[in-house]
Parts: sequence; C-alpha cells; structure tokens
Amino acid sequence: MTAASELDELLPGRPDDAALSAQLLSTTSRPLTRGWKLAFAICAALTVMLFLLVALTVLRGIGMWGNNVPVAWGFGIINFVWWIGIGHAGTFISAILLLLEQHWRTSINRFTEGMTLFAVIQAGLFPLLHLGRPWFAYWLFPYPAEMDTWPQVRSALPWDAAAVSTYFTVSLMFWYLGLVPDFASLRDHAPTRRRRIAYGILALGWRGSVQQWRHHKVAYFLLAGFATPLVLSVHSVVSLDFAITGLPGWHSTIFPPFFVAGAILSGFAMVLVLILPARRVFGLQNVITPRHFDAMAKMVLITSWIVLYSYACELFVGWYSGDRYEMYQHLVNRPFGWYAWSFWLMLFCNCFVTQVFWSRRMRRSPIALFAVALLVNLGMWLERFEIIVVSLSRDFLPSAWHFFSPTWVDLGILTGTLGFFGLLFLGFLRLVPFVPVAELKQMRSELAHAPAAHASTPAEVEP
Amino acid sequence: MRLAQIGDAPALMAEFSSGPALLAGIRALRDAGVSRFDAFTPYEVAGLQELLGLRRSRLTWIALAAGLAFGGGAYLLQWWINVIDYPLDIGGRPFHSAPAFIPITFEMTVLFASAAALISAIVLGGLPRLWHPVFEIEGFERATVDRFWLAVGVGDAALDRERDTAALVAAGALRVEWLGARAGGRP
Amino acid sequence: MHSHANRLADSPMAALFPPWTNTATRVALILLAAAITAAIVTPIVYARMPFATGAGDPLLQPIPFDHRHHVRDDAIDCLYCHEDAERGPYAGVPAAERCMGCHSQIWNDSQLIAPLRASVATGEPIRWQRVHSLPDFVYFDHSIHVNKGIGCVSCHGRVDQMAAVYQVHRLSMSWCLDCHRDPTPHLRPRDQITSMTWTPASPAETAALADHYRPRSLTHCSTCHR
Amino acid sequence: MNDASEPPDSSLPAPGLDRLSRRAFFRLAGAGAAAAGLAACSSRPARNILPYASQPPEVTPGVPLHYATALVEDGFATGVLVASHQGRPTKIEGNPDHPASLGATRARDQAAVLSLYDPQRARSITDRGAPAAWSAIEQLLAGARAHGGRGLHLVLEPTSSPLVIDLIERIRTALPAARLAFWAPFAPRAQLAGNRLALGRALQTQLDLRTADVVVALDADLVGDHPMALAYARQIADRRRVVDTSSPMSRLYMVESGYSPTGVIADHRLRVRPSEVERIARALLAAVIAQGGRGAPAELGAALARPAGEPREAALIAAMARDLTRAAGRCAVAAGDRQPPRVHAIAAAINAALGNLGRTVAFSEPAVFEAGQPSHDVAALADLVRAIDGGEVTALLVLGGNPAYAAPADLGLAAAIARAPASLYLGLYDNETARACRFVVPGLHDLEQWGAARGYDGTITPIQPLIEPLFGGRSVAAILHELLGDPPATDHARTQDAWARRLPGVDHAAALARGTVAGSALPAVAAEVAWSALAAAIAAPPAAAPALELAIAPHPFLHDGRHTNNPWLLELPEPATKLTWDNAAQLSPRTAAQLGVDTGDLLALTVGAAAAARTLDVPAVVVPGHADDAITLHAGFGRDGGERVARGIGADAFRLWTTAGGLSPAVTAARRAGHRELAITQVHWQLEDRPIALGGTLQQLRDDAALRDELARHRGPQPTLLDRFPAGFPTQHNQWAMSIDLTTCTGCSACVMACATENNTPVVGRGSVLNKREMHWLRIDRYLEGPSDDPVVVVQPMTCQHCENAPCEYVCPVEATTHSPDGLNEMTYNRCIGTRFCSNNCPYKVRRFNWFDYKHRDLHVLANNPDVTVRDRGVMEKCTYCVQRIRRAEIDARIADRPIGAHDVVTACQAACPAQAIAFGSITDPASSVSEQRRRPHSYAVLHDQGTAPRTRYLARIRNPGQLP
Repeated sequence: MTAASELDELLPGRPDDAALSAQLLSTTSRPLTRGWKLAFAICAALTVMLFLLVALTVLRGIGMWGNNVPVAWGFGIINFVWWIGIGHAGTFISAILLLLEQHWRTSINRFTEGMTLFAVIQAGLFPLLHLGRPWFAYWLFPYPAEMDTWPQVRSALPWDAAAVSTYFTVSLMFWYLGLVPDFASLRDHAPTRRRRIAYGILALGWRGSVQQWRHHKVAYFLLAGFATPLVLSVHSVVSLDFAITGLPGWHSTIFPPFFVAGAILSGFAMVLVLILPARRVFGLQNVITPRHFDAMAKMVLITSWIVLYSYACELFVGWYSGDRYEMYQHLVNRPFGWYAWSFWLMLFCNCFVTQVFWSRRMRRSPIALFAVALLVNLGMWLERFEIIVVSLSRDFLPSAWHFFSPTWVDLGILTGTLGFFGLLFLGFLRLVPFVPVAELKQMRSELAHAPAAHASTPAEVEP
Repeated sequence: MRLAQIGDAPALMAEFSSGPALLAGIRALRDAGVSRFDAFTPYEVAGLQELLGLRRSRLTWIALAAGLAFGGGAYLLQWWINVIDYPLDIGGRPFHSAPAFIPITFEMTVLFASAAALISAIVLGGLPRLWHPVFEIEGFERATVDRFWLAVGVGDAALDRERDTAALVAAGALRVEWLGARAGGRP
Repeated sequence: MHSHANRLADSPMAALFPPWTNTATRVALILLAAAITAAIVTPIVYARMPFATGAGDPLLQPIPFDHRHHVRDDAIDCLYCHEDAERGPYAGVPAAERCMGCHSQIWNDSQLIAPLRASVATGEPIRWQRVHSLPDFVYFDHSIHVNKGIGCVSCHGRVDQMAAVYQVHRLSMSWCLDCHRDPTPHLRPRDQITSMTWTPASPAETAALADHYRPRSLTHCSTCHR
Repeated sequence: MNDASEPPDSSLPAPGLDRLSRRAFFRLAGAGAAAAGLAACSSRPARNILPYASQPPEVTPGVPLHYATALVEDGFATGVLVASHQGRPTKIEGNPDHPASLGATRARDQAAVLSLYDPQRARSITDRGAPAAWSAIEQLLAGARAHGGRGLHLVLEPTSSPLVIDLIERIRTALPAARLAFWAPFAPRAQLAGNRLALGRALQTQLDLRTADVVVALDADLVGDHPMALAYARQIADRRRVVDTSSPMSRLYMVESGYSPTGVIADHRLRVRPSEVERIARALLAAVIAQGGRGAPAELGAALARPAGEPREAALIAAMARDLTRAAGRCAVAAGDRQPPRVHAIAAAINAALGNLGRTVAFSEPAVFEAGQPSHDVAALADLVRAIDGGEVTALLVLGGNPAYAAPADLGLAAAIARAPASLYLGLYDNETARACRFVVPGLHDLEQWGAARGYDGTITPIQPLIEPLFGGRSVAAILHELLGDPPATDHARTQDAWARRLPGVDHAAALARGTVAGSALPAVAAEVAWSALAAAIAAPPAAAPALELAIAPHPFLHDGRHTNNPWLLELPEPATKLTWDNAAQLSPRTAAQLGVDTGDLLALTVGAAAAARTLDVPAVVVPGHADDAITLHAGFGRDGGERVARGIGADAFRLWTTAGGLSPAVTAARRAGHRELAITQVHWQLEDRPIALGGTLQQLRDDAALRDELARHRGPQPTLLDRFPAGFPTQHNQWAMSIDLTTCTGCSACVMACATENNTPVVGRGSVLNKREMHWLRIDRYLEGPSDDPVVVVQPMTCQHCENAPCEYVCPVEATTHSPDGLNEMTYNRCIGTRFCSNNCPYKVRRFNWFDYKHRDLHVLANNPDVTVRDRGVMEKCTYCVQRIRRAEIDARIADRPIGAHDVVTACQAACPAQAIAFGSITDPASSVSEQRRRPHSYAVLHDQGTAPRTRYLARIRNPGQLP
C-alpha cells in the first residue's frame, strides 16, 4: 500500500491542520447531549454503589464476598486479572504499534491509552480490596518499619504490586507526554478562560519549540520502548500469582505468554466495545475508519488463536504430565465438573465466535465487531473464573473441595467497576482530546510528504 | 548554525503556513549569514532538527542511568533485606533467592527509567514555564494548530532587522514580528 | 460555545499567564515534592518518637510510690515486690498485703497510702497505671529473661533514680530484636540481675557469661507471637 | 446466589452483658489480676494493672493451675483436670488417674467451659418468669415438707453421688410419702434389664477389653457413645496398634445400623436395622453353642438355629462365631443400649458360653443409685402424670435434667407439669421444663459445684468448683437440704460433712488432689447365666421387622439436648455426616432413592397410626453404609426453651418417641415439598485414587511387598532443588513433628474440640459453615472406599502438616507465615494482611480465614486461652502445633537447665485423644514416640509427591479382617 492510499484509508478526505484541530479539539467543548448525560448519570450511580459496597466490605469484613476456603480468591482476583488484561490493548496499541510504525494506531492510541489507565484503576482496586485488612496494604512496600519487618519478595504479590503500579505510572506518563502538545492547543483555543488556564497548567507552557519537540520525541519513543516489555511483563507477573503455586491448573509454565495473549484479546475487544459507540456519537468516521476495524479484528482473530492454542496446551500438558492432579483438573474438573458450563461457554466466546473475522465483511461491520467484542469480554472473564474458581474448588484433598458462589456484593462490585470505568471514560471523552491531534497531523504530514505520494497529491501544495 | 532559545535577547518572529515553508525560510536566512534560529511548530517538522544541526537528545542516557541505578538498588535492597537485615526461613527457600528478586528489579528499572525520561523531556525542554515572551505575540496561538513560527537571530550579532524581515517575507513568511528583549517585558 | 466543529475559539490578545506564574509554578512543584516526602517520612519518624512509644512519660499513680526511696534509700531488692518475675511471665505488682507488711509499721497513718489501706480493707485492687506496655500480640515472659541473665535495668532503666516510674526504652519490636539478635553484651551474673549499676569488668567476663548462659539468637516469629 | 454475606450467626450471644454483672463476676471470681490474664485477648492495651489485694500463695499470674474434678452425665462421672488462669477455668483435660478418662476427654467434655460461660444461662430465681426471692422457694419447700411429704414429687437426674444419695435416703425416711423418679432419656436401662433376664439381677456389665482379641459389638458404640467410651477406646486401640509387621492386632466386628465411630475402626461391619440385631445375636449364640459353648444347653442352640440368611450375613456370623470360639476367654460381646433387654441377655449368654465372665466381662452393682429399679423407668414419669391429673401432687420439684423435652412425647409431661399446682425447676437454663414450672432456680454447672459422683466402673470421683457460681445458682444438694429443713451451711461444709459420714476413712483433700478415690471401683459380683430362665425369655422369635424403622439416637456431642446451647458443639461436624447446626434423617442411598429424596430434601416421618400419629418434618441426609430401610435421627434439636442458640434449629426427634414405640419405632416416611440446605462441611467423599488416606490389611502389610513399597514411596526422599539443610539435619534444637495413627483413630472429634478450646477457635454460625468458612484448625476427613451402599470408612485428622518446604510461606507477601528453626510453620496473625494466597497454595487446605469478626463475645470471652492470640477479622490462622505449649515447655526447660522431656509438650489434640492416635515430639530425639512411629513400616506423608516435606506423618489405616467362610 502506498503512503497516499494508506492516508486515504486512515484519513479520508485529508482534512487540513486547522480542520483537524477544530474537529478533534471540539470533543471537549461540545454541548452535553442527553445520551451522554444519561450514560454519565448511570455510571455515576454505579460508581456510588461501588464505593458504598467497598465501604460495606471494609466495615463488615471480606466475608461479604462469596469467597471461602478452598476458594479463597473469587470475584476480586477474577476482576483484577480481567481489568488488567483489558488494560493491555492500550499499551499494546500505543507502544508496540508505535515502534512497529503502524500508522493506523495513531487515531486510536490515546483512546486506548485512556482505556488502559481506567481499566488499571479498576484492576488496582481489587488487590487492595480483597485483603482481609486493606489498611495494612502499605506493608507490601519496603520502608524502614519500626518492627524491622519487610515485604517478602519471594511471593508474587509484591511483584504484582510493583508491576501494576509501574504499569499504571508508566502508562500515565506516556499518556501525559503525548497529551502535552494537545493540552497546549487547548490552552490556546478552549472556549473559556477557566478551561484555558486549566489546560494551560497541564500544558506546562508547551510552545512547540525545536528543543521541546526534540526531547519530546526521544522521550516518547523511549517510553514506548519501556512500555513494550512492561506490557508483556505485567500480565506475565500477574500470571505468576498463579504459576508460582503448586495448585493443579495454576502450576504451569505456559501462563505468562498465555496470559499476555488473553489480555491483548480482551483489550482489543474492549477497545472495540468502546470505540464503536464513541466514533458514532462524536462523528469521527473520518478518523476512525473501517481500516482501523480491520486491523483490530485481525488482532482479535490472531490472539484468539493463541488463546485457543494455550487452552489446547493446558489440556495436553495436563494429560502428558501424567500427574493425577493435573489430569483430573484439566480432563475432568474443568470440562465436566461442577462448573463445566463456564468452560464450554468460555471456549465458545474466546475461540469460536471470533472465527467470523476470517470474513473481511465481518471485520468491517460495526455490529459484528461490537457483538463479538462483547462476547470475547465475557469469555475472557470466564477464563479467569475457570482458572481461579474452578481450579481452587477442587484441588488436592477431595475432603476440602467446595463450591463457590458469589454474593450480591460480589456482583455489585463487578457492576460498580464497570460503572466507575464508564464514568472515568465519559469524563475522559469530555475533558481530553481523545484522538491525538498533533500526532495525527504529523502522520498526515509525513504520509502526504512521503516521496512516492508527493507528486500525486496536489492537495498538499500549500495555499 | 545553531539553535538559540528565546528569552533574553530580541528576535525576529516569522509566521509560516507549513513545515516546508519554515524550512525554506531558514535556508534563506542562513544564506544571509544568520546562524541562530528557533522554531515553534504544532507538530514535529521533518528535517528541522537536522537543518539546525541538532544531535540526538542525551535524554536516553539519563534514562539508562536512572534505570540501572534504581534497578540495581532494588536488587541490592532485596538482597540486603533477605540476607543481611532479617534473614528468615521462608518455605525452605534460600535467603538469596535470586530468581525471585528479578521481577521487582525489572519493574523498578522500567519505572525509574521512564520517570527519568519524562522528567528529562520536561526539564530539558525548558518546562514548566507557563509564561514565555513568544506568548505575547498576537496570533502565536496558532502555533499549536496550523502555523509554523520561526525565531531568527536570538542574540545573533549578524541579525539585521530590516534586511532579514524582507528575506523572511520573500521566503514565504505570512507575517514578521519583532520580539523585543525580555527587559522590555510585555510589549 | 461552539456548535460547529470546524472552527476554533480565538485567543485573547495578551498571553494567558503573566510572567510571575513561572516562579509560582516552581514554588508549587517544590512544595508538592516536599509534601510527598513529608507524608512518607513523618510517620516513619513519628513511630520512633517518645510520644508514640510512650517512653519518658511518668504516669500519675493512685499512690505516689517513689522507687528512689524504696530502692536506693531502703535498698529493697526488686524481687521483694516483683517476685513473680523469676517464675512467671509477669513480674507482677505486689499485692496490697505485701506493701502492708512494712506499712503497717511505718508511715501507717499517712494520707498518701490511704488507697492501700482501703485495698487491704475491702479487697478491691488498687488501680495502678500500666507504665510498661509492650506492643499488642507479644508474649513476653519475665522468668526466662531474668533466669538467663538479663537484668531489670536493661529494659526498665534506672528505676532507682525515678520518682515516678516511666518507660525508658521504645519497647518496640526493633528494640527487642536489637538484643535478641545478639544477647551476649547484655548478660550479667544471676546474682546481679537486680543491680542497677553492674557492668562487666572485662570482655572475658562477658565471654564467661555467654559460656554459662549459652544465649540463643531467637528472631523467629513464634518466639514472641503465638 | 450465595447468602454468605449474612453476618455471623445472629443466634450467637450478642454483646449486652451489663456493666454491673460483669464487675460482679470479676469480684466473685476473685480474679483480681484478671487484667493481666486478659491482656492478650484484646487488641487494645490494658490501661490498668490490678494487683491482688491479697495474693493466694499458689497463684503466679500467667501460670495456670490445674484442679481435678469431674463432669457428670446420666450419673456417670468422667474425671477431668481443669486449667485455671487466676480463677478463670479455661481448658479441660482428662484425668489420667481416672478410669473413665485415662487422660482423655470426649468432645463435649472439652466444650464444657463454653457452657460454663454461657451468657444465656438462667440468672435469677423466677416465679412464672418474674423475678422472685429465695424466700418464696423456702416457703414452697417448707410446704412440701409438711404431711410427711404427701403430694411431694421429685424428678431428679440419675445420680451416683454418695452425698446426694445420703440426702435421698434421708428424704425417704423423713418424708416417706414423697415420690421420687430419676430421669435421663439415654441412661442405660436395657443393659440392666437384660442382665436381669440372663443373670437374675439388674447388674451393670463391666468390660475389660485389654485382653480381648476379638470384640463383637451388637449395636454397641463402645468407643463413641458409652459412659466408659474413653476407656474402651483406649483398650481397643492398645490391642490394635501396629508397630511392625509382626504386631498382633485384635479383631473388631460391628453390627449396627448407623455408622458409628466403632463401626469406623471395625474390621468387619454388618449393617442391619436395629430390629435385626436380635436376629444376628440369636444366630451368633446358636453358632457359639454349636461350636461347643461352655455350660450352655445345646438344645437352646438348636432352638435358636434358623435357616441361613443373606449369604454375607451368614458368613459374617460364622466368622464371628469361629473367631470368638478360638479366642474363648479372650473375647467380648457387647450390646448397645438401644437394643432391647433380650439382646443384652443374649450377649451375656454368649459371653458366658465363651468363658469370658470374670475375664473380659464382669458384672457389678449399678453405679447409679437405684438404676434398673422402677424409679428409673418411663413408668415413673407416667405415674407422675397420672398423679398430677389425679390432683395428688401438691409440689413438684424437678431438679436438673429436662424431662419436659426429653421424654416420650405421648406422656404429655410438659403440659402435666404446667398443670401441677406448685412446681420448681432447678437447672442451668430457662429450658422447656423451666417454662413448664412455676419457680425456676438457677442451677450449678459442674465446674461451679462441690460434690462427688461415681464413674461407670464405680470409682468415686470428688467434684470441686473452679469458680464461684456465676449466676448465684444452687446445687441439687442445697435444694434437698432446704427441703429437709437443714440449718444453713455452705456447700463446701456440707460436702465435707457428708463425705466424712458416707466415706469414712477416705481423705477428702487427698481425693480432691488426685481426682479419684483409689480402689473405690465397684467390686465384681459373681453372677451366672440362668440358662433356663434365659431360654424362656428369648424363646419367642423377634417380632417381624417393620418396613421402615427409626432409631432415635443420642447426638454424639449434644447427647440428649443438654448441650444444645453450646455453639462449639453445634458447629462440630457430626462424625458420620459432617453435618453442623442441624440434625437430619440419616438413611442409606438405597432407602433415599426409594423415598425419592436426596440430602437436604424434606421428609415427613410419621410414627403411630390414625389419631395417635405423630409427624415430624426433617431433612434427609444420605449416609453411605447406613442400613437400608432404617432411619437414624439424632436427639437434642428442635428445642423450644429460652436458650437462644439452641432454639429453632433442627427437628425434635423426641416428638416421635412414644411409650409404645420406644426409641426405635416403626415409621413411615414421605417426601415433602421443600429443601433445607444443610451445613455439611465435606461435599466429596471419594479419594479419587489419590495417596491421601492410605491403608491395607494386616495380612498385606506382612506379606505384600507392594503395599510396603508403596508406603515407603510416600515417605522416601524426593528430588528437590532446595538445599533444605545444607549443613545436615539440625540436631541441636528440637525438631517438632507429629504422627497420627489412622488405624486407631475413630473420628470421634474430641481432638477437634480440644484444639478449638485450646486455641480460641471461634464459632462462625450455620450461614458461614454453609459457605465453607468453618474455623476448625483440625478437621476429621472422612473418605468412603468400596461399594457406595456399604463402604469402608477411613477417617483422617487433617491439620497443618508443618511442611519443611511449606508452600504457604513463600507466597506470603509480608512474612506473616514463616518457618521456625525448630520446624514449626509459624503464623504471625498480627502481621497478616489477609491476601489468602497461603490458603490457595496449601495443598491440604488447612488454613482458616477470619472472614468476619468471629471473636467470642459476651461472657464467652472468658473461655479464651490467654496464652493464645485471639484473632481479628481479616487474618489467616491455622494449627500451630500448640506453639504456646512448646514455648512454655522450652522456657521451663531452659530455666531448669535441662533438655525438654519426652512428655513435656503434649498438644491439645494429643491430650484429648482417647485412642492415643496422635503422637507429638521431637524427631531429633530418636527415642521419642514420634521418631519411633516414623520408623514404622506403615508411616507415610500425605501428598508426599508434592515435595512439601510435611512434618506430620500418618500411620496407614491397617485393618485386620478375617477370612469369611
């Protein structure tokens, strides 16, 4: 594909800089629609419910959740892993695709980074909340305690704390760094003085000088470079929460890549779930195009195959190991045990439904994309349910086996995080240009001025 | 030819409509002997840094140093806690459980390298600085949208205001403004 | 408000921020950094301060019992009153009857010991204020320490110089560990346990004591927590 | 949807003890320095130090004292030692010198401290619920005293106390018109009646199983439900311990309907309905006589002979007869008290025919006063009802027990008592009987009173109080003294006085110190089977069995309901079903299928016909191994008194108890709409071919290298990357370890309760148990092997294995669980933040989490052991090997400058175990019992293949089945 045709696919009509800025910055200042207000109100209500349930859990005890012994981790850790996984697509799109010079990432990268941050915020709630005594969570960090005690770093949980907080911080820094030039645009062009001051402070005085762009570019690429191993490491570390144990169904070396693939699958699915309505509501069909959908659908298809391969590996290794506990877990408990329905539903959602994306038409159909993406998100949640609840419910000693069932608090907190996530996201859509304006303009400029395209694009001759 | 940052000395400010036009303006003045330039652009203009002879930012090395220092520090802290300060028998594992120390070491390396990169980008870019003389120029706000501003001859003895204004206009500048010395405060 | 997407708002003439904001930004950033540092450091320091550990704070007791007088002037041995220190976990505060052993003879009509007389008469205990309060969840046993050569003064300080007893040391886990990691320098002969002034004459004496008591470095958790 | 978010059971005592009575308690308890003892129980530091005004010389604050006393049930004493922390009894251990304890305890003995501190005990004298003065009682008793006791009726619990007997005899003399009845629903009556049939006298059977090579138990739960169960369990275990491949082992046959602890350890178990036991017994007697029984008339054998029944049954009877005859004089046949007197008579006859009398079987006079006499019969209660209805009763004194609840329902006793013109109830609770009576006087807990009682063998056991009566209660003796118009005196003085009169020459103080009166066991009575009388008595064949029969059985922990307000016991999983907080109709899988029910489905049980029909709705619970066409239902539930914990849980089995039907009536059952989720702690009962509860037969252990190799594989070296002990296994410290013998473990659960009392394990309530949140550090796993309708049961105490390479430790992010140099897997509660990662990675799932604030509330906190941290909400906990006892022993030994002795550390579970199935000690001492047990050929580690290197090892379950002909 030539640069020009790519540009036409990614940015049909090739709007000029001023038009792009005007269009993309305006998302922060358009009047609030009724739909947005309604969605915001629902999300705000769910968020209030979330924090009430959190308060209830903290006041009364973690017993408000359905966990028990043997299933000492339940919805809390499922939700944690699920949300963390969703976060992955953001960094994947913004960092790895940046390094791979995938131009199609530009229009959606900030959107997905925002999604990452808000998903990680939801995820970050759970390691804290699921503690029996969350007020002592600071013991996970090394500080010169009066008790002379330290964290125990052979456990995967301090790794988790380090990985998740690093992931969040680096994602936030990466996101912010990319936002600075756009904040400067808003400082100069937001409709009210108060907003200009607010954006102006956030822009730090950015003026687009040569020196600023020079360091900005290097830092941006560096952060992308750092975020790349990070995005692979975070879910790897999360997977180690399980893989370092001896539990049948957890004790598996395949977990890190398996988890990363699953995370990217769920992340892309969530991007699709969010971007399809946002694009429609904000009229961004010219910057977020079928070309983008096509690329994301292919990612979903690829990662879904990796996930299917991982499932197959788990089954095979479970059998090949000859270990009676592994065999029971993978060949009996999961497919035919108490929770067999979740196993088969998970396979259906994560591996079979996604096969529609072999069809180009499906890859570009918003309805198909939206439906499949929703199912994949459900399927990925079930995958974590499978790993955590189903494995724990039957481990070594049959005498200790027991069921898990969630309480209304569990369900309420899961719903509440969806609301909280939505709330943050709706706020993000209103307050921040969610398509990176400067980057998009630069991409347009680079593609337009690319040697092969130059002659054939008279539109690019400056007025 | 070198980059000069506005602040203390007077300069000529020229507004261009595109990156290539800006580059053309620089080339025109370079021929006139002016060697100090700065530019303000809504996005990075390809070829600008090369034209001004800027080398790659040293920010990479700062990030590397920070990453190594804090990563190494994290490993040393873990070792010191488990081997020196309060060794405890944890599941029969060795006090110095090197593989278990790696994840945190890695994460701290990345975290502090990233933080160093961000902070360096801000500080080396002369930020935060909410007010700057160029913000006083009328119409400068389009520098963040679709206008490309060139600052010429900051502190450059070779700067000739009238000659260079003409040259800039000839090179395609939409507008040329004189930005007085900082001592003048707001013009 | 912009109803049309393709127009940008115009900027006002003058710069948005006046020059002083540059300084203000720097000051604000420095203050922010200082505040974050303080938020982390303050509790770490606070936990070691006397007003957090309770050290150095004499409490008002129902009877103004003066250890200086009883220990230094009258030369009463610690174990005369705190006799359980040798054989039980608690050193114990003497029963009122024990006090009355002397005070039925001397100072028997003092108003100061009215609570003592009341306790003996009614059987109601005297409500002493607890001075040495170990952290929660710690099982401390006086008998093993006393019998293995740790003197009263090591933990309680120069009680013989206190008008009202106060806590001298932090009595925190790290303080306990200081000694538990290397008990040898704190050892003393069994008959000098209650001495307030004994010091080893030579390193050889300390070595001999170590040889005698064979102290163990007990730093595992169930030493104190059960 | 899960309802686990319900708070801890609201029926548990709520805070609300008022300030005044708490202070009053402290004063009464004399616990002047209680603050010091209680400091460890609170997360808030004590602010005051309260020294004694006058310190008792024997008290060192922080060091518990032990006093010998006894717990009495149905008249039989079990000698115990009670630990007292400055006047506060906290822990009960068995008295090794007492023949009915031998150092062990039953689960319900352990729980007695919680009953003592039950805040729902009756607190004041009431008159129809309104507070009343003692003078009203004096008036009532004075009135009752008049006219030689005419119109005065007394209902007492069976008693063996020489002191109470003294009073009863005085009443009999002074008030000859007074009528006395003795009532306890499960007091052994059939045995005495059966011996009267066989021997001509109502004698009590005394077994001595120390020399018994073969034991046949005919519905007799010798190790579980018997006044002498602790001793019999020890005696049987002593004959069944496998030390090496040449160890001899006795053989135990069990014939029963439910699955009892005796059935668990039996080598052969024949499951038959209760009514069929007589058929088995008759066939066994016939077979024994046929094989040459001594003294037994051959024609009796011929008369009993009958066509062979079902092949397995016939083969088992033949095998029993063969083994018994071979071991003549070294065997015993025992009948259970649920069986009718005829079965007891047959058992006595078999023992006589085998020459066991005077060897393994002896007879003595009953330990209980007038046992076997009409005053102990149901008829005595029927007479009382008649007398009330006839207006003959002017004063009714019910002293102890709960007859209004625990008696045949068709007597209408509760209503009759309520009709009595003046009635008084003395008891611990405002229970059904208290509510029927006019006056209620708070009674005394065993730990609050002076007295004495006899053990089952007759050993006189002095009883002394550990604490002043918490609620000012009065003893039975005090009421009887008042009735006799005796001048006031303290219980102590009266006890000493009566002791001196009834037991001259026996030093009371010495008896108190020892806890028994040596040599006071009842002497054996020479008795011979009167064969002709016996033959006549059993001539008629047993009645045809009904289509479905019910067995109303005492609950293993609650007994007849007297302990139902004790939440510890309610939450202790019932051994056969693992059911907590409920009772249910136990039935076999086949019977359940026939009735169309599964566990939890409601059944309507009906006893009697037409107008007299009594129906009870009760959930079913399927028990593999239960006899077909029979239902076992435990008593003690469905309480309707004022005990808030007990009230409203389970179904009252006694409502199906009629004078005609007895405790094993014919019943009809029908499926009812509805389901009750039962709080059962184990949901999967198969081993799934996993190396967890290993076992085999003695023959296999001797001859089968495959079994020995397999066991050796489960204790041998494991490949590991971890260099656990680089400098060689440490020998300078003690290295603690445990060994649990699955062969002798009966699953009686005494250890579970002992662990809970020692370690302040909280109660969580039914809702939390339903969600698998029970807190027992030690549980008894129950696995079923073999056919699902008649499985062999293996029970396995499972608790923290103290793995050397503990999986829980390395996943804790805050060093809350670590390893001590002496091999303990330490749990530091106050460091725990509650990630529960350790529990997930524990292959044994023995860690317990405080999901809510489960701490004892109200007066129950006084049962806390001050040497063990009371855990807060949000922290993990688990077995510590009783680290507080280890550290105490360590300190004592270090102070005395000696090594820790082999018996210095005894864990709570170990101490309680009647079968001595638990050994604990240091494996650095090659002579310690635990070291010795680890060297045995059948020692193994559970999940050895996981590389956890557990310190707790098990001795495989070895059975000794015989050849079936």
